[in-house]
Amino acid sequence: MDGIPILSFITYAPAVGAVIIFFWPGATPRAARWIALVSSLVSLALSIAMLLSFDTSLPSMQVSGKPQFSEIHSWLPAVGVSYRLGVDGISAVLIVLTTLLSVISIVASWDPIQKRVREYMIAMLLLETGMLGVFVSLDLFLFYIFWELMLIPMALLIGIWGSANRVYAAVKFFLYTLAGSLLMLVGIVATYQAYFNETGIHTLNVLELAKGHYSHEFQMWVFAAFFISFAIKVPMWPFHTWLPDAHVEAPTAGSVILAGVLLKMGGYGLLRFNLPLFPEAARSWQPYIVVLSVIAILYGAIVALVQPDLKKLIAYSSVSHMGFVTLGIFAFNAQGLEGAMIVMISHGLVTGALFLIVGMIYNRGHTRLISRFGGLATNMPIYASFFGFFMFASIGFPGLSGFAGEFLAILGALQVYRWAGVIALIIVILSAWYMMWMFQRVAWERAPGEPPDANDPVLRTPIPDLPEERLKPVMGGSGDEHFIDPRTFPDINWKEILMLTPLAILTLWIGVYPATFLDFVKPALQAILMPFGGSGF
Amino acid sequence: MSAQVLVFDILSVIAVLAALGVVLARNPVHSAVSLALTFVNLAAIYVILRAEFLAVVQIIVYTGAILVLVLFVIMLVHQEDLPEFHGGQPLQRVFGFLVGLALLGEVAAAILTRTAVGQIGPWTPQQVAAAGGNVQAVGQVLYSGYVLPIQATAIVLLVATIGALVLARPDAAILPGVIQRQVLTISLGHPRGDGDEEGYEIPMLPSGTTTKAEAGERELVMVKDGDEFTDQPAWGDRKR
Amino acid sequence: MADWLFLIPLVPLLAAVINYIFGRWWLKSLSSWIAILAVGFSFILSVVTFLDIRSGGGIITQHLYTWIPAGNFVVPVTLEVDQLVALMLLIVTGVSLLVHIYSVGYMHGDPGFYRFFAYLPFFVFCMLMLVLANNYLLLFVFWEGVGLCSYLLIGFWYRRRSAAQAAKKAFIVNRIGDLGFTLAIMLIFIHFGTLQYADIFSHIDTASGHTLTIIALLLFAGAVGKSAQIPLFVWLPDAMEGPTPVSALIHAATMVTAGVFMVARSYPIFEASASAMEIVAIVGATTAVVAATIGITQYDIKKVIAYSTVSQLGYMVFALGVGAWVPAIFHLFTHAFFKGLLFLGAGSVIHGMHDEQDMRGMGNLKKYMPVTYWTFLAGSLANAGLFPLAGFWSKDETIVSAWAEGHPFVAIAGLVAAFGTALYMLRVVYLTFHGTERFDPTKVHPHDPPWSMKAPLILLAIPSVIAGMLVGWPPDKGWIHDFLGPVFAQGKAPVEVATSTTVIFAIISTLVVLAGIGVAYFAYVGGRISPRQWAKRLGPAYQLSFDKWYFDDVYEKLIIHPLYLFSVFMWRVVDVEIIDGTVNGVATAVSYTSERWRRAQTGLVSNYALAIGLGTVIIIGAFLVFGSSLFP
Amino acid sequence: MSHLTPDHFLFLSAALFIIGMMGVLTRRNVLVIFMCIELMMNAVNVSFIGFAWEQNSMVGQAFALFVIAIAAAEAVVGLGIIMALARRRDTVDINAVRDLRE
Amino acid sequence: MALDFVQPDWILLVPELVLLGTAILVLAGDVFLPRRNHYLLSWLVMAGFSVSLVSNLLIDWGAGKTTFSGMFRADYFSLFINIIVLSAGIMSIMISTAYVQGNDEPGAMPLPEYLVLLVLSILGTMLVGAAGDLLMIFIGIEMGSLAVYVLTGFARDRSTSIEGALKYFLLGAFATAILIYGMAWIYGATGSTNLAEIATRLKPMMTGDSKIEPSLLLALLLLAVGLSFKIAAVPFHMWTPDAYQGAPTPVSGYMSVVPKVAGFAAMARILVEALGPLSETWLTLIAILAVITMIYGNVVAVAQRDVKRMLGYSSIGHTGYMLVALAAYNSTSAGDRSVGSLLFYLFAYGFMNIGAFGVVTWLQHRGHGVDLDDFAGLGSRSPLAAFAMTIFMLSLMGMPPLVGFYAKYYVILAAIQNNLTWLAVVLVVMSAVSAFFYLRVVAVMYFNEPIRQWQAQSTPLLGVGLGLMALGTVGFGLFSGSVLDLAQKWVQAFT
Repeated sequence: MDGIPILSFITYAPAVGAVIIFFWPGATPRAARWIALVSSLVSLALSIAMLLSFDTSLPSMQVSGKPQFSEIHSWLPAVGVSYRLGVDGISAVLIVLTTLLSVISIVASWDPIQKRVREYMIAMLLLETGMLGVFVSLDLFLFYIFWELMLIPMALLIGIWGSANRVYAAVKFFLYTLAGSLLMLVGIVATYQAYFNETGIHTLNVLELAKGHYSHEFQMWVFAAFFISFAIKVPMWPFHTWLPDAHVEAPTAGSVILAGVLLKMGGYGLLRFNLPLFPEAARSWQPYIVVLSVIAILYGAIVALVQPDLKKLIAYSSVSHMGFVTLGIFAFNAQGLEGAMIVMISHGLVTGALFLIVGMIYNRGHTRLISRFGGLATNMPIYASFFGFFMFASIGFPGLSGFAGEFLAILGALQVYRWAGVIALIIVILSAWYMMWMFQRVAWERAPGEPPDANDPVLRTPIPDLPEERLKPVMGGSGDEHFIDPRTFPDINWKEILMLTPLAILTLWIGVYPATFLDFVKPALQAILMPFGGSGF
Repeated sequence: MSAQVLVFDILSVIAVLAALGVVLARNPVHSAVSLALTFVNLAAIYVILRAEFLAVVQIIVYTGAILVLVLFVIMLVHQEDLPEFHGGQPLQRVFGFLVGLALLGEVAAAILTRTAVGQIGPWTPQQVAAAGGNVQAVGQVLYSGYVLPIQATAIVLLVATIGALVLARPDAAILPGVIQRQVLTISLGHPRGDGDEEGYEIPMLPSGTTTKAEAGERELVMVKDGDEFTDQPAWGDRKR
Repeated sequence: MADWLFLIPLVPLLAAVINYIFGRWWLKSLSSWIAILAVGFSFILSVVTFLDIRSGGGIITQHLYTWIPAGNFVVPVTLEVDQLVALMLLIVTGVSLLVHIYSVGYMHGDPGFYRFFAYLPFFVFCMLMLVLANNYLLLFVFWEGVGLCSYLLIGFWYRRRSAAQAAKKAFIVNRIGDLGFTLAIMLIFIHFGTLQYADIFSHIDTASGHTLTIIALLLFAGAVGKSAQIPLFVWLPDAMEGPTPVSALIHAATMVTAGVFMVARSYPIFEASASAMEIVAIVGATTAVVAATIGITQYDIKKVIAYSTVSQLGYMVFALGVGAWVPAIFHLFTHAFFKGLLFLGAGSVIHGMHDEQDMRGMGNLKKYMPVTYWTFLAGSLANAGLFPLAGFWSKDETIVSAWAEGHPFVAIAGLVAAFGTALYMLRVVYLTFHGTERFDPTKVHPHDPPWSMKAPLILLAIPSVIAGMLVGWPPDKGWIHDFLGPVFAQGKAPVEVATSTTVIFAIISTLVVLAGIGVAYFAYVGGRISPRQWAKRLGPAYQLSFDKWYFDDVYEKLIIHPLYLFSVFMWRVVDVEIIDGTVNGVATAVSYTSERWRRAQTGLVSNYALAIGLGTVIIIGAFLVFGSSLFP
Repeated sequence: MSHLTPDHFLFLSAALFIIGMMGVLTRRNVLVIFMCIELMMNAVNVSFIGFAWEQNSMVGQAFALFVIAIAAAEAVVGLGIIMALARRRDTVDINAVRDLRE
Repeated sequence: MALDFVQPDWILLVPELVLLGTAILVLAGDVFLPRRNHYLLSWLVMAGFSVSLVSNLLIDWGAGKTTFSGMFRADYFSLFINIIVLSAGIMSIMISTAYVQGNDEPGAMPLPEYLVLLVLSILGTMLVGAAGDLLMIFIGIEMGSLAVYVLTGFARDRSTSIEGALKYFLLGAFATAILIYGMAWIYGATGSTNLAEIATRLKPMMTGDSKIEPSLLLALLLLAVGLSFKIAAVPFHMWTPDAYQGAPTPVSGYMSVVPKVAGFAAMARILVEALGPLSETWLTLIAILAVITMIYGNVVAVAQRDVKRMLGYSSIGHTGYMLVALAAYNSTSAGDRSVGSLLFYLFAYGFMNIGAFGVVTWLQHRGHGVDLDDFAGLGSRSPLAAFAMTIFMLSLMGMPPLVGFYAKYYVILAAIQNNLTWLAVVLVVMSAVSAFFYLRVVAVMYFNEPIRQWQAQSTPLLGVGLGLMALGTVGFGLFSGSVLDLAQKWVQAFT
């Protein structure tokens, strides 16, 4: 594939679609959907082709300095900025995740989005371009551009097509992430300048900058600047509060993308920038970050236990899951890093799927309140099967994608900080608890208002529902003014099955045979670990 | 030489006192007259400072043109009896006074410790005399080194002229065609100012007259304030 | 042989997948046959394997692929069969097959029929993989897998809230044990660098005793969860919400013994730590007694048998604790038959009584369902440990071993529990099958089940009666000791038990069992003892037993409710008020500042000019006073 | 009091400048404020001319000439604005003109 | 002494002369053209600006020639200022023609006079950029300012317009007095008003670690204050919101850019070129001003609901960012990005800010006001206008890949290069605050439903202008390299 700028094609294919929709005044909603689908499918196909031709036997770009599918064009030479694309295993895998979830998101918005479809699809496609750009760029400046580029379409998706409290959520999401990334901007410039002072070379090439020798104090500050930005994206406790709001208010596809890809960028950023550029600072910050990660893991789960809102519950569970990513990364050993990688991918698939699943019943019932559902397994057996499958995947059930990741992340942490691993392990109880409780109330038992089984010896409810009047202010308008009996919901249709099936297959595949996927990331992780002694490889 | 100093000092004191008069006089006309006194004194000081041409310019332009202009305006606009130093913002006055004093102190410090003196130029009194006097000397300088500023100043004056025209010309003079389409407002409620004071009443028209007849072809709208009614939304105006 | 080992678990898996995907619309009742054929196939292969092992004696392994290659953390998917595994294969596939056959009748007409026959083979798959695994992580995977099956099957009738709750409870309580198990696996990896049994056991002396104690205890924590020991046994009685065949297979015969299997599998680790062994023994003995006492007072027929299961598991565990590995497995072996039988019998009763489970609503069923009665009686007596039924041999061996290994109190606890066992088992028999009908025979027509259900009962009754004698004779030196000997060869040799001791204990335990039977007889048939009066007389003790020693209430009050309050606190106060409050507070602060500062813009030119003047004065003053170096 | 020193005119200039400034800061009549600004400009001229006198330079005088010219231009525009204001609002009280604020 | 008048190098003044000619033509057109054809004069002026822009090619800027006895300099700095103000002029004409000519304000506004004032104020700003003497700076600033005072009061039937003009004028004149007082003191201390000469005379005074002479300090600070007023730095900014709010909207757009350019050009000329030897002192001052300006402008803008006033405060904030660039001045070494980034920022600011005011104008044409509510639902009612406004707002916010981001990036680069990381941090924190109010406009446009009545109206020139500005905001970001290189040549100008 030499000579073909495949990464650019992958990245800009959605943008081209967006431009076509934008400038074609006669585009009907139907046409807009098809254009969006086709352009994102093109991107997906290209990215799969890219992944298939990715050479896992080559040493990682951090070692060889030669990224695969590299594209370099001079751009702003005076300030060291160049158009520099390239991938290693980590980004290659994440690119495919992104393109896949984008296609699924577009399909997921096919019917539910009926308002301003053209704009919606434009935002969706631009968002995809932004996300892909983040993963392919190797120039810090370019990276930052794509990084910020994602914000606007995402904020619009939440703010226009979201539910009741959407404006607050959109603005909060935007400001929160922007505030974080602006500090990163200072960090980028500072790194550039420090490297220039050391070597006299103007460059923002990540691979080049990683060769610099920065003073410890400098590293500490700049590491923090980068880290806060990524920590907000991850989102790490206590920078997580934008997430529940954003998830709850976003349309289904927005939640899928948000959980599936956007959160991964935090982890990706840590792997791509923080660790290679500032290894000494990473080591110094390690204990604090590990503490925060452990807090995030437990905190997310504990708060998720009492959420009355489906999306909020999953959002808090995301906080918990993503805690494993940071925990694993900052273990600085092979198990931790591979665990973090698996968790990222797995969380993308599983939480994405869970949001789709929630979206499906939201479309039917127009509410996200758990207490408005019940007994769905009776009239929606296929739906319940998928729900159960992904619920177990989310719990970290062995044989599904999450387990290996969480296990390895904790194993990695355990080797560094015994206590961190032990405390983080409590999650195996809590995650099962909140997920199963949700599943029980939504898919099992009976619909609200349905009389109970005559000879059901009603047991105590371990965790009672919050009283209705206390829910109201929290829920704002979750749209339960007109309650629709869940017994009338039809089972999911072929389109919805089509969305969930690839995710399910991948979840199972990674769970059963993670080696396919670990082969891709191994050289890259190995290279990242080198400044840390590369323990474990 | 001490006579020169004495004269300078006397003129200075008068100038300063007159300047104080500008600030302190209740009546703007008095202020203007005081200002004229200051200007004249300064012109005299310019003579002492070997700037005869400027002294003349000072008299002609400032006293002759600007001040007269100011006086005209004072006459044109309606003067209210503003309780200048009573009421209003006492804090503002105190602060204004203090700021002045502080700045005076700072400038005085700069003056008293001043050591940086610019290069002595070529225009000694002898040189000026050789050139034929101050006017000739100024002329030489202006028409050798200051050609561009003179042209530029001309443009500035052009700007000022156009500006004054735009601002002060009556509407009818600018765009006769447009006026008919405008709805004019006649503020009857407040003959002066737009203060919120009570006490003004909208005068009733004498019985037997119709507004239509009084207003001629124009539509008559009664409002309390000129800004209250326009035929367009009040751009940028704060709605209260 | 090794080449097709993977077929043993794989075939049930395929059956499960086929049934789940196609069962609802296409296969319908056909799904049961697919499942039975698959499990039958596995059973045949298991028999072949067993014979192979018995004759060859070698260990069969089959490497399939490498699951997780993360640095030096390599987890292969490798199947391995030794004598212990061969025996387990036999038990699992055998009991499973019978339960499958039984279920065809039992589940007939249930809307979730296909689902049932998808879950059940899937369970078989998981259970087989669990025993076949050659490393801890793979074992753990299917350890969780059987947990999943348990969850799905307990919650099979998910529309009942109690079933849903019980399923969740079972899974979560198991997870508590799994927490320890996971940690143990991680520690094993950290200390030994591998997770394969063989490699670990051959390097057991490289780890310090302290470490091994911790690992052993954490492993045991997993077993406590899965094998329903104190303090985590609370899920098992609730698990009776599931269909009765499930209770028979999963919650009696196979899954719950996985903990015992795992501890036995890890015996080198346990043997290296005396204190861990001590704790195992104490936990097991306590569980045996406590569960037995609870069983005496329950009225739900399945609950009684469930507590009996807990109690019997206690026997196995304390046998493990005293180092009596073979007796523990022996008891596991016999228990699988008679407890499976008991549950299936109970299932017959419930089936015949139209889903009535309360024994107070039964009586004199002997008349209506004789086959059930006799098989049930056989199972009960085997469970009670009456000579010469199966339970007698294995239970006696555990008690004797405890005594011989120097744990007299454990042995005594075993005897006490044996008395209780006899009492509650016969209580069940008498309340259910004897006496007078306490139901309305005009409305309820109890009857023996169809042959598909009767046959498994009979087929299980046979080994319940004779299996102990066959493999356990002579006591402590029987065939099973010979067969399993190589598995536990690495540990210290079991203490030689004098024949006299064996005999004395046999007599004592027989007397104890007879006493129990006697008490039950006088209380429920003879009428010499009034249970009601005794209950009143014992007062708090009775209440303690009736309320299951308040375990559930304590957990509810001490853990669940505080956790709920804590969660609400974390959400409402910490998350919303403090963290989000801070974030919003920043925004509010900016807005507030903005509102305050904009007032500086008064609209008065004088003020504006003053600002300019003041600014000028301050700047000039500052620079005059401080010079140009206000800051470096 | 022997010679005319730069301090003389500098103090004169400063005094006038600051009196003018105080007038700007304290007066309410727009016209008076305007006159005070003119006063400040004159004060600057005194400085320029004085410096020119001190340094035997014509630059200061030339500069002062331009200041006068520009001041005249400013006067025209300023008075134009004041006229427009007076016509529109019928007031010259600067404190009455505060529709735009905050 | 004979009159030694040297023939000036007229070629250097061609851009300025073109503008002067344009102004004269427009005045003539006022007289000879019928009123309904006055719009042709707009085209004339745009043509004049374009010709002037192109005529810059005639000049060899690299030579840094001076003419008129050093009064006028033609160097890369003045070239860049020319480019900024001329393009800003074209954009201003595009957004204002319909507004001024039409009936969008109470009372009518004469277009020819408007155009002349606009042209001449741009001419004044160009003179400031090319000034070689304090006097030229003074005259240039006055030429620009006087025109803008009048333009502010151009809607003279609306009292707020006059009020804005009055405030601007009084305070402007006050500041001018302070400015020239500073000039007088500089003259007193150095004996010259020529910028280059001042620098050469100051150099020996500042040798060693001698403390700065108080009178020089006074001069420096008075100058700084006078110029700070022009660029609206806190606390000399107070006229800004009132004048912006009062002025006719296109004028607000114009005056947010061109007078600011004049102020910054004067600042660069005076502080960097003439008072470069005193840089240690004024850098401190500029840094302080930058911090308080950024904080005040951005924070107060948060509370504004009037979009014009909000943009006024935001322009104060942007002044702060630009001051950061100036505060990063180190020396005229080739690598110093301070003034280069300042110039680029001004360039970028022209596109995005005039564009933002252009959209406000566009809305006013359609019967809307300037309140935040007037933007409600614009996203669904007129997607293109909303899209343009979004681009401008995001660019002002500093979102990549728009030009505002690049401008901010270069400023941060300059700041960090000269060890002013703390200033850069303040800058980005305040950018985050600024996102708060810029985003609110975007949010209102897209997330709210329309409230106001809609009057359909056709404003093709304005539409095209907005399109061009949006394009420029995007394009000059992505292809900022050549523009930046040109701005970076300021180093050659000042050495």
